[in-house]
Amino acid sequence: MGDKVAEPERRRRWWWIGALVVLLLAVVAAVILSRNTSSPGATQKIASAPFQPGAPGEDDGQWTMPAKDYASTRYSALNQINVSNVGALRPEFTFSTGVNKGHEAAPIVVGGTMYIVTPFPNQVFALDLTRPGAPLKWSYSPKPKSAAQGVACCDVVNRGAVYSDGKIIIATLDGAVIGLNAETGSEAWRTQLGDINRGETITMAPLVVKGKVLVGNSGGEMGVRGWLTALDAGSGSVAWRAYNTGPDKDVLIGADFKPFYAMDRGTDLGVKTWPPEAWRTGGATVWGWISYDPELNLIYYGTGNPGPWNAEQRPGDNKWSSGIFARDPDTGQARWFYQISPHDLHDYDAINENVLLDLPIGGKVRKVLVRPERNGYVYVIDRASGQVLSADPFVYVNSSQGVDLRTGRLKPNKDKEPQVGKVVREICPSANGAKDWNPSAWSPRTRLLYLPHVNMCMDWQSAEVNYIAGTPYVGAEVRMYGGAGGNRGVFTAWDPVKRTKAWEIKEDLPLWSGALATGGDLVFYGTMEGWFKAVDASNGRVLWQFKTSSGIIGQPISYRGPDGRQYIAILSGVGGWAGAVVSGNLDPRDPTAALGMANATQDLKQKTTTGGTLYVFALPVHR
Amino acid sequence: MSLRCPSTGKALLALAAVAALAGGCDRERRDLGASMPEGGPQIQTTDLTPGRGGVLPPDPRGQLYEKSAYHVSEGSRLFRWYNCSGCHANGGGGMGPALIDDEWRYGSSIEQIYGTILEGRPNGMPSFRGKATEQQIWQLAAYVRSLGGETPQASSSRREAMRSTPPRNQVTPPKPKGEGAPAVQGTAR
Amino acid sequence: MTRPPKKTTGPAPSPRRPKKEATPVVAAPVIAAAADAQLEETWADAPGFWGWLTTVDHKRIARRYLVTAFIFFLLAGLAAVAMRLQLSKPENTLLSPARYNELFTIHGSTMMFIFAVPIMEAVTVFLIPLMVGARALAFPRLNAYSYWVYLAGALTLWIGFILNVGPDIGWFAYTPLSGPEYSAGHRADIWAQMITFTEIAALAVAVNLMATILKMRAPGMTLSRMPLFAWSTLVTSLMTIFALPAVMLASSLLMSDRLLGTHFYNAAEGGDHILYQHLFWFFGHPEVYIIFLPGLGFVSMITATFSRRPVFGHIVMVLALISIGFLAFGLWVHHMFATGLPRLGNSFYTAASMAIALPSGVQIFCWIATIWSGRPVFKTPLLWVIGFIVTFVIGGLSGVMVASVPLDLQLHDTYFVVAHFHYVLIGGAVFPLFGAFQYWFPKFTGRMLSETLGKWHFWLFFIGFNVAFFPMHILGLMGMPRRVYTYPSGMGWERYNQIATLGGVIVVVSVLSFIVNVLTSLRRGVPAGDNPWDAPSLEWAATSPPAPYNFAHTPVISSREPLWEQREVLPIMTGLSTAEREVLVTTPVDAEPDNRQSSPDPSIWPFVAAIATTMVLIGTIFSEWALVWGAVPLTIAFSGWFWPKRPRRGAKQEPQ
Amino acid sequence: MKQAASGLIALLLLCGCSGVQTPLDPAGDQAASIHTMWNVMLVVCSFFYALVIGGLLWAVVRRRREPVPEPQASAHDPGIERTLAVWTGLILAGLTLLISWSFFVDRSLAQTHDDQALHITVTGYQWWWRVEYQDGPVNQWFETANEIHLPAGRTARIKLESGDVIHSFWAPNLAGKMDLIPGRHNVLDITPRRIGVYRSQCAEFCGMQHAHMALPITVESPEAFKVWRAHQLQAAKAPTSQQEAFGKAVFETKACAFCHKIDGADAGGRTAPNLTHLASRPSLAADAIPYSRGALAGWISDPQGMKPGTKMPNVPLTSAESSAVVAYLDSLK
Repeated sequence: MGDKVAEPERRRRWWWIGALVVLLLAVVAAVILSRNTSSPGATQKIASAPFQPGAPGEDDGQWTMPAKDYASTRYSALNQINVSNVGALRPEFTFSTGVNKGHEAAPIVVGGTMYIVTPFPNQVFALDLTRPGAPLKWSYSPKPKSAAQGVACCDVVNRGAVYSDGKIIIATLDGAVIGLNAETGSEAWRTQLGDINRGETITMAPLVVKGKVLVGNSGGEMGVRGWLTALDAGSGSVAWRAYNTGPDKDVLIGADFKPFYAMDRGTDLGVKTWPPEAWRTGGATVWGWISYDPELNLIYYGTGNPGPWNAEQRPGDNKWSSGIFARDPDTGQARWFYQISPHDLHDYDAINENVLLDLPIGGKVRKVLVRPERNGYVYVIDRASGQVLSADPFVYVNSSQGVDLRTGRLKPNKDKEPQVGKVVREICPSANGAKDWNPSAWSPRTRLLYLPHVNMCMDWQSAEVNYIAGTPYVGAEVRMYGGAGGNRGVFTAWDPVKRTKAWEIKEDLPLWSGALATGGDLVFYGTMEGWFKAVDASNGRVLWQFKTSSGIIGQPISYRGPDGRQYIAILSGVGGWAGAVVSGNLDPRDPTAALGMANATQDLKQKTTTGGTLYVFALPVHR
Repeated sequence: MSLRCPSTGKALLALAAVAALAGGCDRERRDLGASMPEGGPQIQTTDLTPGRGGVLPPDPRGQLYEKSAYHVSEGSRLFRWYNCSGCHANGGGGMGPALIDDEWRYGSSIEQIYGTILEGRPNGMPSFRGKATEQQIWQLAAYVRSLGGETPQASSSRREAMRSTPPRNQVTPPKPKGEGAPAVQGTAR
Repeated sequence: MTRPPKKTTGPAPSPRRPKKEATPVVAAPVIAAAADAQLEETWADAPGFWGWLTTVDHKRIARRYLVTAFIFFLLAGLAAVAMRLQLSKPENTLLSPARYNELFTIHGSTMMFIFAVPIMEAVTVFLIPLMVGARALAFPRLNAYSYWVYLAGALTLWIGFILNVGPDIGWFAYTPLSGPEYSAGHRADIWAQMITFTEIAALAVAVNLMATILKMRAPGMTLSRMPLFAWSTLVTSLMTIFALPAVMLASSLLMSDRLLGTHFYNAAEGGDHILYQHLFWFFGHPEVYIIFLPGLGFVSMITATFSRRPVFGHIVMVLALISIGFLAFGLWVHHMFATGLPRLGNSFYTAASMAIALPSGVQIFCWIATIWSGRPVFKTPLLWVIGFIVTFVIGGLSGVMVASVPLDLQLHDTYFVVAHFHYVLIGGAVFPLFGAFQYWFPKFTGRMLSETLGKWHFWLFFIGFNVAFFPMHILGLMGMPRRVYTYPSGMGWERYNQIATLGGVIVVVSVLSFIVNVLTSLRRGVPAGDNPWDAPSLEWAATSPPAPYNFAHTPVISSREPLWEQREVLPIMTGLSTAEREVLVTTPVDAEPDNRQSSPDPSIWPFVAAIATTMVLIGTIFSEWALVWGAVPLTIAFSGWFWPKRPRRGAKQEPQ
Repeated sequence: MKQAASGLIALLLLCGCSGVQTPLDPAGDQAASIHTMWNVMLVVCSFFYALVIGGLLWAVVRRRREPVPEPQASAHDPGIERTLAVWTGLILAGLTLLISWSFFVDRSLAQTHDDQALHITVTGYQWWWRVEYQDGPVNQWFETANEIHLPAGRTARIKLESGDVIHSFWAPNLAGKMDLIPGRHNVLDITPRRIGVYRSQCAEFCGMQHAHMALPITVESPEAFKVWRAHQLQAAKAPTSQQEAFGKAVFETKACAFCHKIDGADAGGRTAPNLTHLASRPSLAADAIPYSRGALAGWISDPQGMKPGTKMPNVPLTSAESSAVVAYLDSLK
């Protein structure tokens, strides 16, 4: 078909081909679009999460612990606010805490009272929900030592109180745990656990299980030796304490300790996998989330990063850092342990939430623990034996090359291994992890796990560091920046059964707030600019949003008020590690400020100011 | 960009007329462990002095440490060794406040910075009394002053590690000499 | 043994523009005294200090170079004595470590950059135009500019030292010690700018000499008839042009690392410290050959004159010089055997380093053969040549020893290497240099140096040198590392260090005797006449000291030893104008007269350009903006320098 | 002139053959093979030097009594040209011998690999050496400073790193030197044979106290090495006397703990030598002063006086505190 074909003839042929192509494209587009909207059967009900009331009626409308329930689902069955009427949501009342630091707490609602805890100086406010405008019922100020602010690595935060038979239990920054009488706010007991001169602080929300208050310390960046302590809820006396490094007797490892993988078996691994004496300042702190399975009578919690960040100063697997412990809450004896990041190179603390679900895997329903991990994988682990059933990346990961399910070991990526005196570039995810402490929410209706997380990478240079008690023991200079696509935050709906991403919303700033799923098929989260958003749980369309006074890093909750109406509450007040540039008034010209976060949030100072306000939303009364 | 060592710079330029260059340039003087009058400087954290007068004269050693490139570079080494960089990073701040901006809660004169390092501050600054020696605290204070752009850069501001603080010529124009927090300035204002 | 002074006969009539194939005119009519007076007036400098500032006469500038370089040689020598006194006994506290590090840095930097290269260039700048029969250098103003820039560089270093701002990082200034983290302040910057100053000057002179040798040789002086001195200068200049840019690049990149925050030598950000070492030593080794190759030229001329016969194997000597020139660029990594470079690669450099022993061995043979087959006249210059052979060969052989990789891993950075390079540099360059002073002093000043003082100077220097530096071989073999400001007692090093210090004192005495010899001879020395040694080369045809225009009439050459071939009358060529400064340009290979070139007049602009260059270079130590604003004075100075010359107003006189 | 030349060669031969820091007294395989190379080099170079000096003397003495003739043109002299050819051949032969010998010695040095080699990492800092033994499981690794112990007969593979500027690790009795360059990872193999204490010194200019940056290397029998190694693994001995306890308290509360590390005490500094077994070391301050209690007291009271420019400051201690610290450190055998 040489070029002798006449000019018009050739032009006409081109017309045919063009038309055909367009038609083809139309068909393909139709197919893609259709697949996306097929909502995964909103209502087919299979056994929803255990010990979790399914129907709205059964939900007690309370929010007695930050994770809503022992399974850490953060799901409220209330559905008065739903996809259709959420547009009308408006603030019912607000309350200013008077503190300008990072508000990471979850409000607690018990009976007709809401309890909130502020960042340092950790004041507790009880609001009387039965009266209009929820006036202050009582307030309690624990007066923690102000020097504790000097050893709090990532803003002087507190992640909330917990309620247990008549008492509100909080932890203070200077390492004390206090039980308050819920009605009067008087101090029932106060136990000092941490020592700020060794760099210890407490920022986590305690959890009460079978009358025992479980709380851990934080200070992985200060060379602290991590532990989890159980106190008697009534008297505050220490029941048991399990360290996360050191000899087996300190770690409460005994006869019935049966880890699934060979790498975690052995005696005194807490000493053998460290250079001599290094385990005494080895980190592995506990500052994240604890879950409890009453049937198996096991608590699950994660351990923090090994210290110091410069891995060359601590060769070996550094047991029991960056892993998940399963323990008997009564005696503290360990049942199993799985190390997520042996010899962690990039500060991936393994303290994120453990969502306990029963999921159909391999043809039968298995008791699993779903863990969206900082190293970028969503782990689905059999919570009875500790076996890793799957580990799939939910962000771009190049710091490791996947998990070898046979040995359970994370396969590191050699050329992303930091060295002293060398800048290693573009390590993804960054040190704060693909998703940090801010907890995800599970909806039994859509059977999706909603992850508020970040999309950031970093350059890293290790350096020698002196251990001086009470001063930072990091040994690395980091410079973080937005990952591929430039958006630093992502809100992802993840299907743990299909192990794929259902949908996602790209956010400009990193997402540092918790998530809330409700029976009305809505999911709530906040952005670091201060937008509080409600999105459709099935397809992620933003249905409603409200601009609060400061960036949101708190945990949204939902409760049924004394008047029977459904309320949504959130604490707004920028801070935490991601908001340190604003809450600490840092200078972003130094990219290594705030352990590298300043370089990724250079624009945050123009987008939000500090603040501290509780916002409670509800639908307008029926007209 | 002023010539940092004006007397020597001009002198070197007028090579033909080699005048007697007395005094030289103490930018480089290294008095190793030289015996300095013991005891730290007088420290005053506030500008408010009831009644007249009361403005402290600057301690002469402050000038000596601040202007000496050797002491400022020793100060930058100690800033890393004593884990100051853990809280203040490379001047941008972290747990501790930023040092390269012009907000000084407890004063920006070298005597006040010496006092902050020696005594610590209530909101988390540890006290180094008895830990760091006197000369070391002077060196640290001189380095913090140079971080804040209050004194000429000892040498290029590039660090062996990541280029954390931009090199001198990319720093935005010198910060306005705002009042900031109480700063006891030696010279009468 | 003085010969009747040779009268150059007057100009012979010849056509205005000599044709391509102008045959040398044999007849030598009577001098036209008027022409000489005219030439005198054309080539004269302005009187007094202004004349001193604006002169472009290569002889005055060369004398200035000689005196300045020699003063800094004395200063660096005093630094060496101070170091020797500090090392005379273990755990000595005469000098503090900081002061000692400054001293050994300034001793090394001055000897290498401010004494050795410039003084060799000074002697060659004085002699080359005379030796090739030219009236002036190819670029006289560039020569003046090079002196002032050189002076500025020397003063930068020494004023820095006096003001306690001097560098203390060694003459090699390895990073990261010289980098921004470990060298606070401006000590390393001053060293780096001194490099830039002295290397600009050295490059300027090298370009000048090459152009003069290749384009301005007297007619008939074909390449094969060119004296060995000119060959060694040609090869040296070629090496200078290829080697010096490497160190200027190394020091400029160091400056930008220190002041602009670049990362050329920052291993953390992807730079490499070995890059600095490669750049430095790619220049470093050719530099030491640049220093002692002119020395080989001096030795060849002196040996020929005092053996009363031309040097044996002229072709072999020229080939040896050229092969040294090329080989010098192939072996710099032998300075870096201990840095962990690939082992096999190192062995190639062992072979290259040892291969240089072949051409030097051949040259040594030819000099000995010349003395053997000639009738040696034991004047002081020949003593220096013999001292050179005895000393330089030891240095060469210890060089072969450290060229071997395994042996160098034991001897590198020890006093064995200190002994090696002093034997090669003092033996290879300073011995011939003193011989050259003794030999060419009459030509420079018109008076003879005293032979007795000369012999005292030689023997004291020879003994003092060997007493000072031979024990260092042993110190090196006993494990004493270089650049240590003190050493522990009980290592057995004390005895040899004391001997070395004693040797140093003897050397000082010998140098003093040389100074006395020079100062007394300047006033009361025997008047030398044109050719006191009855030497063969052309410079002895000019008067002592030579007239500003060197030769009234450009001589015509027909053999390699012109003054020995035409003993009575030297044929000359006429045609150069006497009313204007003109030089003859000849073809590079056959030296056929090609055309006449007007030679630039004296002018103040080279001095002004040097001041502008100094302002830029010193300014960049303190702020990078000096590079920008410094361009203004530079432009003014250089445009003034190259402003086209207005033709002389008076009638253009018909050239004789 | 002739006697002077031969005298020089003789001096070269008899120089200090025994010594703790000399390549001429090899106590290890690597140093031994280099020593043979030295002897070969010396012989060949002396031979050539003798020829040159002989030729020179002959040329100088030969016609010195004859009258000075007129300078003649360059006569063509076949005899000398033939000698030149011989001389060139001699040089070529000599060079070929030396080059090939050097190549083979270097190849043997580069090839020593021994799978059960001792793994040591030496890190150079401005003006002291950190030595880390990294064999066996991680909790069997330990760190010491300014001293190395090696079992005779077993190859030690020493990784060389630098913490700041370029240094050079050189133990002449055992092996050639190798630089420690930031950003590069050099390795040096040492196979000691003869038991004894040798001295290694930094051979690359590294700043103000380059002169006082050495470390003693103790080569001992494998059994003695095992005992030493087990002892090093133990934490520091608890103070026995009251003064030692006070010394430990002063050490932990004053500036000492900021930079120094003692396993077993509350001191975790890493940017200065580990002092856990200080009293068992033969010398102080990178072999600047031999170890004794008095020397330790002198060093602690005025380090800037003994080693001006060192990074250790003059820590103001009362005499009671100072003697208590000395007592405590002296107890850390």
